[in-house]
Amino acid sequence: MNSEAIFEKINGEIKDKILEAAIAAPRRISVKVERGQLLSVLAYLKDQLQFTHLATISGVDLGENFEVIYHLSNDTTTILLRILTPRAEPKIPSVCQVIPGAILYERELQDMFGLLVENIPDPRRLLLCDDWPQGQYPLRKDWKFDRPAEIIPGGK
Amino acid sequence: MNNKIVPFLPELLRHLFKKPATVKYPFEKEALPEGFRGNVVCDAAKCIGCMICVNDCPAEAIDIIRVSETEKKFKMILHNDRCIHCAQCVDSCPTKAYHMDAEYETAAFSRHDLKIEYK
Amino acid sequence: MAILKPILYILVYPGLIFLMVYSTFCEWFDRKLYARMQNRIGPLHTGRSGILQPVADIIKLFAKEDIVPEKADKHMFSALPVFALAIICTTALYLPLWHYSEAPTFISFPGDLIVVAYLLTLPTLIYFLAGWHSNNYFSAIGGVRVLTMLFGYEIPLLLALLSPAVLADSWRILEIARFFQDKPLLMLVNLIGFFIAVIALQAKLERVPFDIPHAETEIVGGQLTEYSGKKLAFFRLLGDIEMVVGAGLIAAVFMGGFPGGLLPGLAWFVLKTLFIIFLLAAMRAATSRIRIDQMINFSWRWLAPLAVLQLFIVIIIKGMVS
Amino acid sequence: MEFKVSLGPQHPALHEALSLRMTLEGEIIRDADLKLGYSHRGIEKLAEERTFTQNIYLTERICGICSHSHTTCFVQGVEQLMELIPARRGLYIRTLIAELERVHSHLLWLGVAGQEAGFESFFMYTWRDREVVMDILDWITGNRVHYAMNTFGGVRRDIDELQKKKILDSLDLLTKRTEYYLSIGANEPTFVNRLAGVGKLSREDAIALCAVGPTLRASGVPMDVRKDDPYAVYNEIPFEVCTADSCDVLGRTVVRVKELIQSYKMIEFLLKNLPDGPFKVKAPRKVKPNEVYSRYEAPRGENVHYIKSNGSDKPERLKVRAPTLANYPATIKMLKNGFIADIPLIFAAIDPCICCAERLVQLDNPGSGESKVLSFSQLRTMANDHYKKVNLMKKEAVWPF
Repeated sequence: MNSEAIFEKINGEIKDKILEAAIAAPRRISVKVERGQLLSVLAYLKDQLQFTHLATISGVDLGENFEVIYHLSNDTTTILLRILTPRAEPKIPSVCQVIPGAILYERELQDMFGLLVENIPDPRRLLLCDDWPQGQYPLRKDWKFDRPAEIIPGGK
Repeated sequence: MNNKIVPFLPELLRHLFKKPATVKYPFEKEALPEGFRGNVVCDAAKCIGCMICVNDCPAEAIDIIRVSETEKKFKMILHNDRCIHCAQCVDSCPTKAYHMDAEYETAAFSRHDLKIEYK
Repeated sequence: MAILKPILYILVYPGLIFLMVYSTFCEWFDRKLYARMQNRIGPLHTGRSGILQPVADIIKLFAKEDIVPEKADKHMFSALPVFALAIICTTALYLPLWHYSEAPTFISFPGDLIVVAYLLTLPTLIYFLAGWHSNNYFSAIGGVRVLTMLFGYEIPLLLALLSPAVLADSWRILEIARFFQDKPLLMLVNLIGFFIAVIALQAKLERVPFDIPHAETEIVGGQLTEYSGKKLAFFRLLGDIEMVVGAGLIAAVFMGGFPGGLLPGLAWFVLKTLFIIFLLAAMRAATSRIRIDQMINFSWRWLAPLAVLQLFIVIIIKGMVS
Repeated sequence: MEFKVSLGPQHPALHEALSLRMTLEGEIIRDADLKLGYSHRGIEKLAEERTFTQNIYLTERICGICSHSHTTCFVQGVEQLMELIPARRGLYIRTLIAELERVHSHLLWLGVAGQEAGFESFFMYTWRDREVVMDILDWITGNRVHYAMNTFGGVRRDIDELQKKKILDSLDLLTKRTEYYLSIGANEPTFVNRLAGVGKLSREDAIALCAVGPTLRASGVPMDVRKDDPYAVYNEIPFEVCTADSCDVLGRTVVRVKELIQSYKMIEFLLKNLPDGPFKVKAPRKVKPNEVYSRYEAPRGENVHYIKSNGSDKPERLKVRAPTLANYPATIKMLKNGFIADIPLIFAAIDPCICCAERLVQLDNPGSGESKVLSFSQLRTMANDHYKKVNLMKKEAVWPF
């Protein structure tokens, strides 16, 4: 099944669950869904269209909202399944019950963007060190790190 | 499974009487390939101070400081201690002022010794 | 003068100094062979083609900081390396390399084969104790593996050493050696036993494929993880001397001893032990480390039955010969 | 009796820092847990402050072994954003380097597998022959590890006839040696016994845990980005996706050796069909606001870059997912109920590249964001102070035996 057929199928069968769908580039379909519909759309894609491989979850800081993109692929097409979550209430549902391999990516999102992943099986920190201060999320756009001037030891 | 007994042994015994593959490095040196990316060398006479290399350098290893506003005088500092030897400056320079030499033993006792100033 | 002679025996010729010089030479030989089989150079700089490298390594270790872990049993931790070295040097005195007929070893008595086999087991026990008293997870795992392996290779080794003894009808290394020297053809009977003994010796020395107790990619340094400085140097020396003693024992029992006068006897000793070390080095180069369960399986499924088979062959041959 | 052992962050089996916490029962692992972040360098954040040109070299430094993978993945994504069609000769050379890199990475892996299993001779021989590929790469790119060949619109250096001939000559030797190593790997009983049946990962688990690369293909799933989502010139090259059904470390070894042989064929094809013409085209400096999702089959598995541009010469967001991170959940699954002796092999079988998987700046003082330079004596006092504290804690600890 090529990407056009998949696109037709998505537009036909789960039209009511998605906000919009488009073919962004060859073999790439972009699908926007509501936060609440994420799990059902994901389950549909996995069971009906064999999108079993979750490559990664990308977070993007859009200012007012965070965009979370689930990169799913099967043997012909990649779907960029995206949801928006407001900055004031950064919550996303955990997809581990549908795709168990998502756990590390969700933990990374929690570390880097401060998104609260609901029902995550393992909420510990993944990448940041244990004494990293609370409330500092490095990949948010308002987190700035001013590099201090480099001091080379043994200066003349 | 068609397991043989110690199938690796013939190869090992054959190499017992062969010349080792090791190169005794500080005493013997292998020939460098043509186009090896060693240290960056600048021909200061050709530099026009366009700052393209400063903007393109991924390691921030090139500084060009304008010495006086009226005359076209620059001071260029090449931080060889930060250089990652990618040769992007060689590609970017519009007047071909840079080239790479074949030096690869670049250790120094202090990072300050690696700085080169051109005027 | 009568007292001086034994002291010279213990300290100089078949004793400490000779052993240390020869064992470091053997380590160099082993390392060089291993390297050349892998198309490398091996030790190169210290001395002529790196011959002094093992000595340099040991001197370096003696100069290093000697750390005793806080949680370790300090007395045992410090005493074990010395004990081990003393035991293995004592074992070396039983090897008949001094002179064959009149003064073959410093001390020789009927049944010394059993004593040597027993003394060779003790360093293994000390390895276990060293691992256990280090109070470290990796050391403890390594120590337990040492003991587990002991149950694997010890019995095939004993059975293998038993068969030439049965054939020669003696428990004295010296007499076994003399027997095979008189009838060199009978050495061929023990060929299976010889290979079993070499494999078991490899296991005893904890070298690839049997370096399971101190497999560095699994449990860091195994039983020796916490050892450093002088104590580690002692253990290294122990390993080298154990290799010489093991090789000497196998050479004496299976390969017809060391005949001739003083110097030729020594020359035979060197030749035969170097041949066995060559076999050990080739085995080390040609195999990969096996798992502890596979090792036990291997020694009970293959080594032990083969050793028993060897014993049967020897008994039959003995009946035919006499 | 259960006890917990921590492997790493420094451990001889791990070539990079990573902490593996295991619950052991004798020699058997009952539970395993990973702690990452020891070599996190913040490349994703750093990339947002760099221009696209600078980012080529930044992405190259995500990994030392598969440096070409990350640049290619990044460069082909940015080329799509720029709506730039790269030069065909440039694409061929890019693919050639990618395949040479796969050869060098897989030969390296063979050696590492040998070393982890204690088979040092195998390690020495494979690494000696790997030098052949390294020399070729050195010769055509100017460096052994960081090739710096990619640029927007093609590659930075051309290949001449002499180089072509030299590569073709070396291929014969490499093919012969690879077949020899396959026969050794399949026949040496101690080695086979260490690999076969170790680290089982069923097909269902491999799919559910989103494993990638040879780990997934050894579980019988023919997923290969080069076939599924062809980039560069892979749609023009004939090759097969190599799989194995044994689902263990031996299967992963076989997959890699088969891929080596496929790669030799591909390199030969690429060199014989190298088109004439320019090897690069000129690229614009600024990029229109858009986004792209770029996939690449690195030697270790699927490599993913998500790039979002905002109209300037810097990316708005660069998300990198290196193959090793995707293989971690599967590794944990494989480790459970295995032997301690199998840890290095199972771990090596995913060909871990730990710094690939982690990408954040290490701040010396994360709270205030200050970076300090400490003198040696200061460091020593700090260490002494620290150990005084640690000693106090240690007294309360209970010895588990």
